Amino acid sequence: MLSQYIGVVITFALGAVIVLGMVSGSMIFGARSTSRRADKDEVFECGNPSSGPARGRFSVHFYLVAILFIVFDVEVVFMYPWAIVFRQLGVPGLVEMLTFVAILGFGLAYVWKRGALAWD
Amino acid sequence: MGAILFLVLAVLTIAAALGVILHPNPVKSALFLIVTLFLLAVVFVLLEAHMIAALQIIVYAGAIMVLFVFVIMLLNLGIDDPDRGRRQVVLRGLAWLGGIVLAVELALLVRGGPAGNTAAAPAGYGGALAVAQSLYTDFLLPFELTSILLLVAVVGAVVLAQKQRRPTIS
Amino acid sequence: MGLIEVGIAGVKAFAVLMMVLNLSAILLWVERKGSALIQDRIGANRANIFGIMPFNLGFINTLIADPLKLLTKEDVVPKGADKFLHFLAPFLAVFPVLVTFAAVPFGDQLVIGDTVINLQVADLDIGILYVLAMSSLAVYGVVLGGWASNSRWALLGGIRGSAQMISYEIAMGLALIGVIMTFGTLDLQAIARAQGHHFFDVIPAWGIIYQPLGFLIFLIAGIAESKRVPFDLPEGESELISGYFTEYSGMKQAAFMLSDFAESVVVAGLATTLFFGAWQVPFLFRDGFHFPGGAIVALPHLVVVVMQILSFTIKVFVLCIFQILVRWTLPRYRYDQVMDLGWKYLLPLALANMLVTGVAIVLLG
Amino acid sequence: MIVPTEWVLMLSAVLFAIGVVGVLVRRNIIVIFMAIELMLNAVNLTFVALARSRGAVDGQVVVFFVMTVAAAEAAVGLAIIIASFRNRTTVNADELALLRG
Repeated sequence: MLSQYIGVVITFALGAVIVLGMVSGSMIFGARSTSRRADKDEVFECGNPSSGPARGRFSVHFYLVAILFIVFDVEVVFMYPWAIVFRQLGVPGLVEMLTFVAILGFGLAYVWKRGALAWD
Repeated sequence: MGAILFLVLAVLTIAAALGVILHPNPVKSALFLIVTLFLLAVVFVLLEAHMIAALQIIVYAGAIMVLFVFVIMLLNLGIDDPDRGRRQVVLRGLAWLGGIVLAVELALLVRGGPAGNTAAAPAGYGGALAVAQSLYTDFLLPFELTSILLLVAVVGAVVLAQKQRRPTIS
Repeated sequence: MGLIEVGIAGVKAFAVLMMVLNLSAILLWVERKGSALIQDRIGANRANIFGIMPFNLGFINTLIADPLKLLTKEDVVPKGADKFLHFLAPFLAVFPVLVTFAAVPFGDQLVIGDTVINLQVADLDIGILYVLAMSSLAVYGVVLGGWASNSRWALLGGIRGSAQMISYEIAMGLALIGVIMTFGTLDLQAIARAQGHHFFDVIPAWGIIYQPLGFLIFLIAGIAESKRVPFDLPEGESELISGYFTEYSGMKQAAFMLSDFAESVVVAGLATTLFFGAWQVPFLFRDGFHFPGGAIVALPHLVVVVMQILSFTIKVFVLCIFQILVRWTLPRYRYDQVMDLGWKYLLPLALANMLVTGVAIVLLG
Repeated sequence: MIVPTEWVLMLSAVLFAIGVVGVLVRRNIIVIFMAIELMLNAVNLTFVALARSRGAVDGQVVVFFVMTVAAAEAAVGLAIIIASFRNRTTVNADELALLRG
């Protein structure tokens, strides 16, 4: 089984070489500007003068999405092995997963009701 | 072959782990941790834990670390500027000394520990089916309890994080 | 493990990577021409070799001229940007997407003499999980690209993009549960082989017959994952310029563009494998065609293998074209609508799909 | 490919010690959190190594649960950091000694 990973290793190596070559392409072959304008390396944004440094804070909503993502990701991860052995488990297996999903569904319902999913 | 591969991986993993605790910039620390987790997944593959290796990347590197990176960016954490007072230096030295002692002690403890079977793993060991069968027969109760843990986590996290109704910037 | 095996694996890996890269490049051209067609314009028509060719050679435009142009652009790193992360982000955006194809089978087996070559770079027992694991890492390219640029616009695009990607990852994962339940394995090659028979000798037993809703959810989530219209909020040209890669130029910017297209190809590849019979051709078996009426057309092994590989490539290409059609047909969502669709519609729908599948399997055996 | 269990356990020990040192030396609470994750992973490695040496798969299943706990812990822990940051605007662990009189 381990021998199958040779293919993965080779793909990784080849992929890394290709992508590295690509990303550094313009640094090697690209034009170098001769003019030394002070605003050349200013951030572009939309072409207007920069609106200031970008280390501002963000809406907590994005963070809530990430939390929900973690919790439901773990839930999904538990389902993969379950789905494989589902045919062997039969009805008890279905009941087990129903319980699991119901408890977490309760969590989703709570979050929903509380408005954490609402973007205003 | 396997042993040499492992040694290389071990050195890389330790280097990345040191990067986590040494780099002053939290974003880079998080990146080093992602590298560490990825390398550990490779070690898991070497130990024939294929399923766990994939989950390590999905759950740890792909989910938990995303949350870390989000929070670092969300709170706009700059570079860690540690107080370099004299007392701090002494404490730091003590911490490092303690850490080294701990590592040596633990290493001595496991030396000559379980010899284990050095035979090749049986076919399908550590694959999806084997793990799934064990999880849904021997570990059924912990599995169900997990859902309650996750429920508490999601409710707690939302209550804690979403105190104010209005977002700061969006 | 001999040198020959390693060599064969190397050739397969190279072929697969080239397939993804070239398909992405061709798609870029198809998209430009397709948009021109839909908007009643002529579209990209200037690429010509020193003006001596009597006509412009279609996708030569993007395959040669565009990369050459981008290659010669100046590489600008804005002031205050984190130089290393600014370099790393495009790498992290493309690399994970590119390597996902290692687990996707593009044909059955090629037998030459005594050697059996599995037409798949790595026949992993956990194939689906490998694909999901790698594509889950692509989010770092987006979030770091936005953060490292030190530009407000890029940062907003990066955070938006990553939040959107992780939201739809859940729906995507859940949509696949039904498929895994149906076939009882995570091995992509095994799933491909399981789709080889026919219902009533007529309808090919492809995954979409078992999981139509699963396919729909997977496709929507996949389009959202690759951040394409109607889900292109992170890059929305009219409000964020280019989102997280606003501050990139030259090949680095091209890498971000490529990652979007490569993601489309991966979504199409996975959808083909799971829902459209992978490399299967209807009625084609190892020794040739067996038509429902009883007619048999025997074919040599090599022809069968080539037909399988072609079948896979064509299916992937058609699904990619479909994604482009969607792009030029639907208007962009609002951000709250994107999030609502992911969490309030697709997620419960995918859960329901899973439970219905479970009940159906229990009832039908 | 055979990897001596002993070596894996030693790697795990070193990683765990690095995690401990990280918790002690760093003052940024998020980095401290990451060091804790490092320790959890060191333990996971032990589970996997011993499962391999015993030839049983149950150690791997335990890792499954450790990951779940780590996910729950990260969600709640980072929520606490966000909540406290909202009031104190710092992530320095020394300044966050809320219960000091």
